[in-house]
Amino acid sequence: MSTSATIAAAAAVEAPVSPLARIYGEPLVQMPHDLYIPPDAMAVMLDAFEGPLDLLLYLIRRANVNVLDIPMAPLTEQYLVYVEAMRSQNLELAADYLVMAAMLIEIKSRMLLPRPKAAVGDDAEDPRAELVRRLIEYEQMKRAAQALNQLPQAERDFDWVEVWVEKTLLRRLPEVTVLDLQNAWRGLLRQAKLHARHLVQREELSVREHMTLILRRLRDAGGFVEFVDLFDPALGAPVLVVHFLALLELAREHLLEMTQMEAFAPIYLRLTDARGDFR
Amino acid sequence: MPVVTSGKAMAPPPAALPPDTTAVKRVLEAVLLSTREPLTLADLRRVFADQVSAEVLRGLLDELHSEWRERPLELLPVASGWRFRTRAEYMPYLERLHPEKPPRYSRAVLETLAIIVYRQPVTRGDIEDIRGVTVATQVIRVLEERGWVEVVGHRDTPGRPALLATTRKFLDDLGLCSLAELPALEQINSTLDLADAQ
Amino acid sequence: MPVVTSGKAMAPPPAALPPDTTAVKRVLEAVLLSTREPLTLADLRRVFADQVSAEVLRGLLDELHSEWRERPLELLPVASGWRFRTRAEYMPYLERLHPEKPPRYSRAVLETLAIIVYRQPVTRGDIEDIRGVTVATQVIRVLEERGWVEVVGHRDTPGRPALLATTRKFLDDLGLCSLAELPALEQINSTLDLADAQ
Repeated sequence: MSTSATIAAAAAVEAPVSPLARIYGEPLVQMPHDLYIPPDAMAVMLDAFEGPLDLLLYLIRRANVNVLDIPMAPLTEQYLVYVEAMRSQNLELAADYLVMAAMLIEIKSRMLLPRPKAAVGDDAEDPRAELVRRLIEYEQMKRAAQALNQLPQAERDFDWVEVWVEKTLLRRLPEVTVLDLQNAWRGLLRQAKLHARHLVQREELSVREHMTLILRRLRDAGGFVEFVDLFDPALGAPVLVVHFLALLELAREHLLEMTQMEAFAPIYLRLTDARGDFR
Repeated sequence: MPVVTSGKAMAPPPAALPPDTTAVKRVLEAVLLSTREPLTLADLRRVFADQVSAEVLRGLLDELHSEWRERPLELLPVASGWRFRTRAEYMPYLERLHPEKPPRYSRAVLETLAIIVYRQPVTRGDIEDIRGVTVATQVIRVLEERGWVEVVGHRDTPGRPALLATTRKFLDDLGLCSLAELPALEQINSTLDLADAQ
Repeated sequence: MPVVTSGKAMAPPPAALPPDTTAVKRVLEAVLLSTREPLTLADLRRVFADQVSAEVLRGLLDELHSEWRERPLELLPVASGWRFRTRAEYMPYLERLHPEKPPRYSRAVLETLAIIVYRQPVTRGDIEDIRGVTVATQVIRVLEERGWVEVVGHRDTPGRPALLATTRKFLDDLGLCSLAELPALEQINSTLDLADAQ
């Protein structure tokens, strides 16, 4: 077998003299020196391989052989040397390694048998086919794992950015709707039975709004305002009337003071509390 | 995309002071932008393996503060160190991503507001008469601080109590043009009567 | 400091497209820098009350990406959206602040991950077939706890084994938008040369 010569050369297996040991019935003549591992390094070596496929790939690589044409005899021999070495170190040998050993021996045996002749044009199934398929797939995944590990990875190669957000910067204010106001008012009425005493009309609300407008106007003026200046004819008669009613209501409530020096003289208004106002 | 190849390429930076301060500032930015907690000057010195003095760092932090002036984040010294934070004006946008339920006013505040709305101008005494309970100063203050209620005058009675009324802002915030747009009280009263009749 | 005080100011910003795109970009920066989760275009549209189109936003995100080119952070689209991250060259400085060592995975974990990535959905049995060894429960758990791998179903065979697949977070953490961006599987040369072994 010329291919086996390749791997044998690479592994520097010397011509058999006398077996050192028998491993799975195979005579071991000499520890292949590239495979010899000092006993105390064995534990480290065990960790170095991820399993039987990884170990096989290592052996094939060292021999620089074509994975599609694996020389089964030397490969099996080297594999068994390694496994036996592991066992002799009393290391807990994973069953996976032994399963692979059995598979290798089986393939090797089948290689020795004459191949069954398949139909014309069909390739006979090579006993190594399944092993080769598995080796190639494992090799592919092993390299994919290395490639994945080279990608930048969160927390190892970069951090995500998250800047402090101070929630208190956003003062959330309660929202009030017209409905809330109605409900509050309804609650008040129910509670105080006010609806008898305060029969309020829509117009009255307008009057109240205008009372506020006039008060604010007088407050901002800070002193006397002429009566006619409080009215804007452009707003139309209904508004003027409501405005006037508001004025009367304010006078009735003594909230403003009206003065007129003589008949037909200008009427002046000011807030009652503006008298002697120091503000 | 430049692929970082391994932990190998990540070797620690040179221990000596990086030659130009721009590089130091970039590192400060990277560190401060990716850390939520404030970083003390001691932390930041540690980032540079204590090869950059606290004085230099303080100066660079001030420069960074200025450089970020026009940007959406601000670099601020807080009690426990320096940190970036999002400027207040961007909060409403952030809020849209995680909307929270707005708080509610208490019944006391809502009733007081309703009374001011419908009976304005009113004194605190008026409000107390209607509600039948004392009105806490705090309640009125909440409404004043909100800019919804203001003093528009004083009643000419002993103590010259302040007259409270609603403001233009109140109408704006409720989307109203005038108080006249509020449902008339008589309507409320009638629905109340109806409800009571049930 | 401008404090946003009223409900009004909280109200949605002008409904129309803000006049200048710079303002929109500043908002995008503020939002992206202060959110830990990646933000999708839909999230970002929500930030602008759906008044800015996805196309405009995409263009502005690209501009932002370029604007940050010289800076210590980079803005990237990942599987679940856009997100800022620190550039790899700043990691050694950042690591000085965080004494906890970042996770570095064993070959067993990495190979298991690779098989899940490229062969998903797979059962633990599938992984064991490919690797030729028993897969420790711990190995799968490490990946699940990182949030990179999850059970997406069960194969309808005896024992109904769980089917494992990668998550969106896995893509995010590797800065990828989709599995298609992953390096293609290498074609294994049938002749393995010695150089590989080194």
